[in-house]
Amino acid sequence: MTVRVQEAAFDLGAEANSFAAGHSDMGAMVTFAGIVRDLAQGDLDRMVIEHYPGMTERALEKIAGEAKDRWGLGDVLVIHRYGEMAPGEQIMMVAALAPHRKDAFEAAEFLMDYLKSRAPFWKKEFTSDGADWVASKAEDEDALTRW
Amino acid sequence: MTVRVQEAAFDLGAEANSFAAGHSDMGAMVTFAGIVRDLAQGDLDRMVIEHYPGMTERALEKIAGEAKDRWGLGDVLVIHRYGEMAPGEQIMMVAALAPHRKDAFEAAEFLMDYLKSRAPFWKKEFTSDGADWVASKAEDEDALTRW
Amino acid sequence: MDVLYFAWVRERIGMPKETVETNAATVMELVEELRAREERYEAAFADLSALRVAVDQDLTEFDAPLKGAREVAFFPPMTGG
Amino acid sequence: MDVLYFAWVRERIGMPKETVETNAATVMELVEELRAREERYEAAFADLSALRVAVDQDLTEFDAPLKGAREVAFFPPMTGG
Repeated sequence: MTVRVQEAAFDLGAEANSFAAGHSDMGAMVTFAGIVRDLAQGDLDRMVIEHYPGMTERALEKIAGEAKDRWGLGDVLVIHRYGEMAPGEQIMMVAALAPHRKDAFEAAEFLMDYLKSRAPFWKKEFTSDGADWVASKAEDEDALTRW
Repeated sequence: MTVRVQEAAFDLGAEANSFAAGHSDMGAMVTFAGIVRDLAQGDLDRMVIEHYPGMTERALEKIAGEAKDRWGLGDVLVIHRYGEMAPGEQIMMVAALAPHRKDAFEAAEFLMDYLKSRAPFWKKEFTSDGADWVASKAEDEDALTRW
Repeated sequence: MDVLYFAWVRERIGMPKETVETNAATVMELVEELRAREERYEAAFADLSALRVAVDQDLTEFDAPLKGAREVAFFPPMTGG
Repeated sequence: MDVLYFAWVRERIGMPKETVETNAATVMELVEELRAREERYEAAFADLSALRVAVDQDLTEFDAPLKGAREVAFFPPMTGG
């Protein structure tokens, strides 16, 4: 189980490859990557992510551990960045290795749903109109009810 | 939209990275990789996958196109190998890029469910006890009913 | 008409492909013609619920018509992914 | 007790962290003490439904006790991922 909170960019492909290596009893790997999205095509200048050092790692490790136990994962990986990012840059990724595809998908969705509403990250978007904190969505909180 | 049916191994990480590049209007990428699984830890010698050239590409393109339209994907990728593979080797991958995570997850699961029961691939496992064709599972056919 | 066999169907019949002269109107009629030929065909087609069929590379049912078809393929349920 | 602020709560109050002398028994009592101090605290804590609180780095509720707590943090709902 690996949890990393970092300012630096990461290489999703290299991370996925090294995560998948050496688990020949696991038949399925699911990865999710969150990408800085420029909704209005060129309007977003940059995104800045603030987090709560200490609590962030704690929250992510708890979520990752729960997913590992609940779905019998061979391994689980969570990487989340903070600081300044440009449109198109990868913000974070999760990966889950399971014996079968259903478990790998469910575990990755669980990781994302909990990370989204329970890990202390806050996004601020800088556009030509100024800067705004991204508002949380009711549907993100609602997504937790299915687990 | 990219569909590739090939005998050669592929580099999941490199494929995922080049797939994700240059879609700054898409906030979410999900990948799935299927891996040759050695259930009895060391008992599986190799797996051989047979397919139906022509129909395979046709079936995968149909499935990928349906996923792209239904979930408004920015892009979709399907790679599936045939021929001989060792335990731990990657058999296939799908990737889906969508504006939001829910759509990316659903599209990837749809791709896998349909690919599993509708694309003409057949797996044969070679163990110390001999060779056996992998049996299809009723649950795989059942999985299609949710779409 | 080209008739293709895959996986254990191919192994039981002993070849991947053959060209068949037939006036069968449906897949089922073609299956009956093949079954009548030799023991190995009877063995391969013994349990149709364990088989799938494609006509011109599209999955279909055993009652599908064969009019105009160039290629029929028989195989077990798929196990890719 | 250390009190931490994040995101727009930090911006409204104008600092990321301060040390507070308090006998507040619950988070809510601490919030009332802070609100009474200055306009910027009142502004930050105006709508508690828009705020989340963590005590010693665990998410909790506003009626949570503060006995033994070393660190309390206030912030908006999270928006990671």
